[in-house]
Amino acid sequence: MIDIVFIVLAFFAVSGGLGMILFAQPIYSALSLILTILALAGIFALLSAPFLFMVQIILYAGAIITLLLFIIMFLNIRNDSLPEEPHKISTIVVGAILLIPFNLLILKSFNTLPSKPMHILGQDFGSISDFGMELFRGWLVPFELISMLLLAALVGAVVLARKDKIDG
Amino acid sequence: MSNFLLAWIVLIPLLSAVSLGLMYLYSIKISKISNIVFTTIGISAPFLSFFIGLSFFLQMIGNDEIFVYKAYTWLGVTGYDIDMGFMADKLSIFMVLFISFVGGLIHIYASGYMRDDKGYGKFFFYFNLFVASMLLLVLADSPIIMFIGWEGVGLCSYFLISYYYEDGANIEAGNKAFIANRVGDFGFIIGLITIFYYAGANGFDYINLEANIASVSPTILTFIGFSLFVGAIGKSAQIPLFVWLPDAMAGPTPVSALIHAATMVTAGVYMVARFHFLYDLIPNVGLFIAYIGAFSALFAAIIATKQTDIKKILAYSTMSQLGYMFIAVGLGGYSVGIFHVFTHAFFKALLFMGAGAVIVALHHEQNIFKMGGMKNKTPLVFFTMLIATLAITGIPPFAGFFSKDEILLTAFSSGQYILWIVGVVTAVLTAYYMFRMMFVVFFGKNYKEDRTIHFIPKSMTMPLVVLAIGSILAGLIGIPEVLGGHNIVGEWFVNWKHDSLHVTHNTELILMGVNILAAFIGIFIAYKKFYMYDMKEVPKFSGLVWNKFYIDEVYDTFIIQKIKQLSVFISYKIDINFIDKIVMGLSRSFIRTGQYVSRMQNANTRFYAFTMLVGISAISTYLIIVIR
Amino acid sequence: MDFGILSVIIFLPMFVAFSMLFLPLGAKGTRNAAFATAIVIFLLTAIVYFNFEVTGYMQFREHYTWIASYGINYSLGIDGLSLIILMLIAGLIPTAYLWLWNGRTKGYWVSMLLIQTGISGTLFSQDLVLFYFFWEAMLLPVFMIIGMFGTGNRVFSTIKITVYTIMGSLFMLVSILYMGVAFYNEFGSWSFALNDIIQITTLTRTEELWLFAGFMLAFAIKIPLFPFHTWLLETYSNSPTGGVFLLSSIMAKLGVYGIIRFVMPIFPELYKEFAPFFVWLGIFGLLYFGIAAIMQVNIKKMFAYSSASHLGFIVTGIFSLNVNGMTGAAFLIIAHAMATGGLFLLVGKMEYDLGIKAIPALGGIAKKAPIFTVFFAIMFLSIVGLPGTNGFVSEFLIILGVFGFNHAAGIVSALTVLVAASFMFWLFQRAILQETNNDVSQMKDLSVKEIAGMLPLAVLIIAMGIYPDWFFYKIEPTIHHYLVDILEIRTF
Amino acid sequence: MADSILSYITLAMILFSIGFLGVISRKNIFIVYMSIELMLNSVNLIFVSMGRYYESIQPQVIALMIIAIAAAEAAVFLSLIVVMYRRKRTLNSDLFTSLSQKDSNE
Repeated sequence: MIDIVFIVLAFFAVSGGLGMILFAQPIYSALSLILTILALAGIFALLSAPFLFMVQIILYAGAIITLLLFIIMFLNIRNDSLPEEPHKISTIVVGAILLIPFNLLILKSFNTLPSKPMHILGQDFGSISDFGMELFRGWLVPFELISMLLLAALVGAVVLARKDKIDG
Repeated sequence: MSNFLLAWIVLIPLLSAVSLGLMYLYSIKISKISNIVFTTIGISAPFLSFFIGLSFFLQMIGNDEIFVYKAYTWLGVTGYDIDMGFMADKLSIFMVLFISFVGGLIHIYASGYMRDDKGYGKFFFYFNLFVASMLLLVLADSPIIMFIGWEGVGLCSYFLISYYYEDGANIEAGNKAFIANRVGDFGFIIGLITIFYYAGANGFDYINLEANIASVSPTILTFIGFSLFVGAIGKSAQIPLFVWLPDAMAGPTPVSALIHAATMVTAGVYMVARFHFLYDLIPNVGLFIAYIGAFSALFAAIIATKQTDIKKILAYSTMSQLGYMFIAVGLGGYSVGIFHVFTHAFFKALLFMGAGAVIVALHHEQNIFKMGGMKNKTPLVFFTMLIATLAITGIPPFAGFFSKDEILLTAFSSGQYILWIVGVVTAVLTAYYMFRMMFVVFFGKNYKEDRTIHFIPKSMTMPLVVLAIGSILAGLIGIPEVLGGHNIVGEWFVNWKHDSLHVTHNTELILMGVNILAAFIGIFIAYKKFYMYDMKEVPKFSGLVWNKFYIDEVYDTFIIQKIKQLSVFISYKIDINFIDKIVMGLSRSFIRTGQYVSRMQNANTRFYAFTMLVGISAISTYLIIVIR
Repeated sequence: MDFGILSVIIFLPMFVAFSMLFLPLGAKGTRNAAFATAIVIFLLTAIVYFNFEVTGYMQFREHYTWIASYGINYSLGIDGLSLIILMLIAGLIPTAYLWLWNGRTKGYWVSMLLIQTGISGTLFSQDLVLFYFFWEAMLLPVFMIIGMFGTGNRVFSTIKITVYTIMGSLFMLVSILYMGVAFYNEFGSWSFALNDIIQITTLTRTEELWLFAGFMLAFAIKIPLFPFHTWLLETYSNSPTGGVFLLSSIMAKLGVYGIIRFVMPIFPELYKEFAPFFVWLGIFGLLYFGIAAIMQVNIKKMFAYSSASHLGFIVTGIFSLNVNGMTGAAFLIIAHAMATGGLFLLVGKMEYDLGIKAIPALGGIAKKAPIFTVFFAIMFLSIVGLPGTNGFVSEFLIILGVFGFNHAAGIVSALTVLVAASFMFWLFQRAILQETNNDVSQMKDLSVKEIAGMLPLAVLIIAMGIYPDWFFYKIEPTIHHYLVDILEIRTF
Repeated sequence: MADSILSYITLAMILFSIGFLGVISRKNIFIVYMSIELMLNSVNLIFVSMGRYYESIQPQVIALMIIAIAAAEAAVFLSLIVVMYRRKRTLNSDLFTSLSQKDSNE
């Protein structure tokens, strides 16, 4: 049962990814990406990470990609202003071939891990409270730093997006 | 005892030179110093040296004492020392005497000749420095110290030839002299070093060298003898390094008289005589020297017959006479050679000084075909020069006759008939060109009468008289026994190996007759051609002899220009276009690599990522293979 | 002398230089301070000289730990060879300062002071890393002085000399480090002291060859030997007077010094083995540079070639493996430094007054400036090697030494008497004596200061030619020490 | 299949490769951005699966951090895209070359 769920989710994730890099229109790519992200969220759930499952859906799909879609629409890009990409497919093929050794290497190294059952763990593992305890006990400083980073990004985004005076 | 005075023979002119030099600088920079001061100091120095030399000479009469004074260790590097030493034996004291005496006279003459010159003090500085160097050359007790003097005279010669340095040509003549001498020095210094290396085990003065020389192998000795003679060729203007001597006449006439006639050029002869212990062992080199001398004599005489510049005629005649001297010393007749050096100093200095007087009288005109009739205008000059000319021609009883006769006798008695014939032919030519000059200058009619004769001061004529007396009497110290005389020179140098003359008195007399005849033949031809010479135009000359056999041109084309081309080739072709190209090419290749690599930083992120991918792929492949 | 006199000699100029940077003194004040420093150093050097014992060994040693964990020490000392070069520095630099008296900026004087520190440090170092440190430190002020105060394409020249020299020294650095590691492997402790490094026995022949090459490359570039000389021309031609003076008269000699001080004791066998090669290379350089000098138009380039020619001769001397050649070389180091240094100062003055470096544009100087001419004549005669000047003594000894080494080489090296004469006299004719139509009216004769600076040089040149032995006796034991103890050669 | 860690890793690697291919093959700056997001996600997946494997919560925390950083990045990146699009009127990332060697020389 879980296998089937995994295969379906994996299929959606991969096809979403492929769609993302193959569509010419960014809007379609973005939608494909949402598909992938949602599929990944499901896989997170399979991996006993319910909190991340939610975060993935709410934050990633809900916020980040939505923002992306908003920007794409905001810029209102017409087809003729899209860049010409004549070598897209060939580059993908060449790149794919070049990536094979890398993938093999990673898989080979992971292959050395002893196999272990990966069934879904009980409620305790990955629950919000469990997660929160870990986050605020062991990772407090990085957490605060991330908040600073977010603040900086926010300010930076505002400054960047302000109307450019030189451009007039 | 009083040996330290030997050093003062050299030191007096040296100190005088230094003080003259400083005074001269003072006088041009700060305030003028009267010429009288320069004259007094300049002239007194050589005469003081002369008197010191004379005192040693007198002590030496009748015994074989050698005076040695070692002032200090000049160089003590290899466990034994080279001393700054002075040695007076019969040869050197003989040289000292006539150098300082003739030198002193020429100083007096120069005080008249140069009196209007702006660089009067400088001139006497060089002159005294020259005398000091020359005296050091002859008094040195080791070849290396001698070399200091040897180069010192060369340097003074350079400065004096280029004395009128405003004109580039004069300096070029000076350069030529110095470089030609340096070519000789190259040989000389090799000879020095070789002899030092092989025979200098106990010390490097002549006495030790003489003691050790026999242990050296003949090949090495030949090499040494030859190398040293190369130095003599340069200094004494023999074939093939003679080219500088005629050009050296660019200097003031007293310079030509002192340096390029009486003293410096004879240094080569002196050197060979000084190394007699060496040359005695290698007669082959001696013969070579004699042949070089003979052909130089002939060659110079031939060129002299066509010259028009009065000083150049005398220059070639000097070279010719030096050739005679080398015939003598080459054949082992050292005393004979030195005797000729001695007599030659008198009459040649006299000739130059007379020529200088004529030149001054005619407002610095040097072409003999623009002169004429000087017999009446400057009678004193005429008579003194006539004496000198007779002396050089070899008319008895003038000085040149005895010495030249002995040289030819030496050649004949050694069985070197070729040398003898060359010598006699040269004698004919000598008589011819000397009298050609005399006739044209003193009897000719080319000089335009409307020009006045420049005043010749007493200081110039008085030395002429003294030297004329010398030219008459100098020969008397070497009258051969066949004429009932007493060969003082021969006896003075009696301890030198010298083959006694294997000829009968009759042969000797016949040879004398031949010499006198040769002289008269030459005079007769000159008389026929040039007596009361009159010519409307200065003749234009051409031909091989007039152009001095194109030796200068040959040297210029085949040596000097080649070296210049090589220099350009090295500095521009090799250095700039080859070696530096490589160096700069190396650096440029870095730049180019940098530029090429920097082109990869093209701000194309995709390209960066792709490059990264290639790298990752390569590393992964490697790791897959390596990690089992 | 236990207050560290050598350290004072090294660091006093640097101290003064840095103080000058912070003190509000102008060019004049800096110059006065620099001159005072030079005089103080001269006096200190005199103290060193008179307390120097005539032996072949290191004296005035100073030793402090610098980087303890790697055995790098601040270790100083001098022997006869360093002594003469120290005398040179101490004697020549005040002269140079007197000649540079007017018209130089503060930066110029600071640079000159720093160069002096670098030179002295290089000279005294007994530790290879310390030596390397000073060797490179010496270059930085040169970089500044040429780059800021030079003429012509000065930035290019600066970069060329710096990169070229540093490239050479990097090979030396690698060699030094390699030997340090080798020492560690053999003895179990770190040391870069010269006395320790020479004890290394574990190096194979191939390794030694590479290390030898590394050292020789650094020194060959500095000297410069053929074919590493092309930086010389532009640098000499574009350097300001002070820079070219120090480069030619002192720094080039430090290359030779480096060979004697380091290469010879560390690689005695290779030194002997390659001696013929370097003798012939030196002779080749002598002729090659000498001939190249003849047709140079730029007077400084001519002297650059002339310098290179003489340095080739010096190298010939030090590789001749006998007392005569080496003593001659040591003597020529002094003689040439004095003569060429003097000449560069004179030429610098000419350039300063007239703004001309091209020989055809000169002429008639003798009339305008007789005292200048007298000094010029003395200097160039020493270069030519005329007897009675120190140039001759050294040439004679070197030829003698080389002749003892190899007769043919000795004979060829005797060509030196011709080489320098061939261009020097021609130069003297064209640039100084001969009257031309060129305007040289701006040429001034020497001032009292300049005479005061140059006179000791001229007098010494002649005195060393007339009484050379007096100058030899402090060097000779050192040379013996090198030959007998280090190269194990029987002297004569 | 879902029991093996290798399946998750394989999936992550496939997604990562797709992301990488997107970066190198596409000129559209949006898609490059999305590809990067995809790669981040695939890394997240690895983290989470390793966390599951070792039964540790920490990788999930890291994954959260990554998501937070991705959010920050999104904000900055997207505003940069807006600015650059305003300047150059294009989405072609190949034309954004103001950091190239060539330009700095000019």
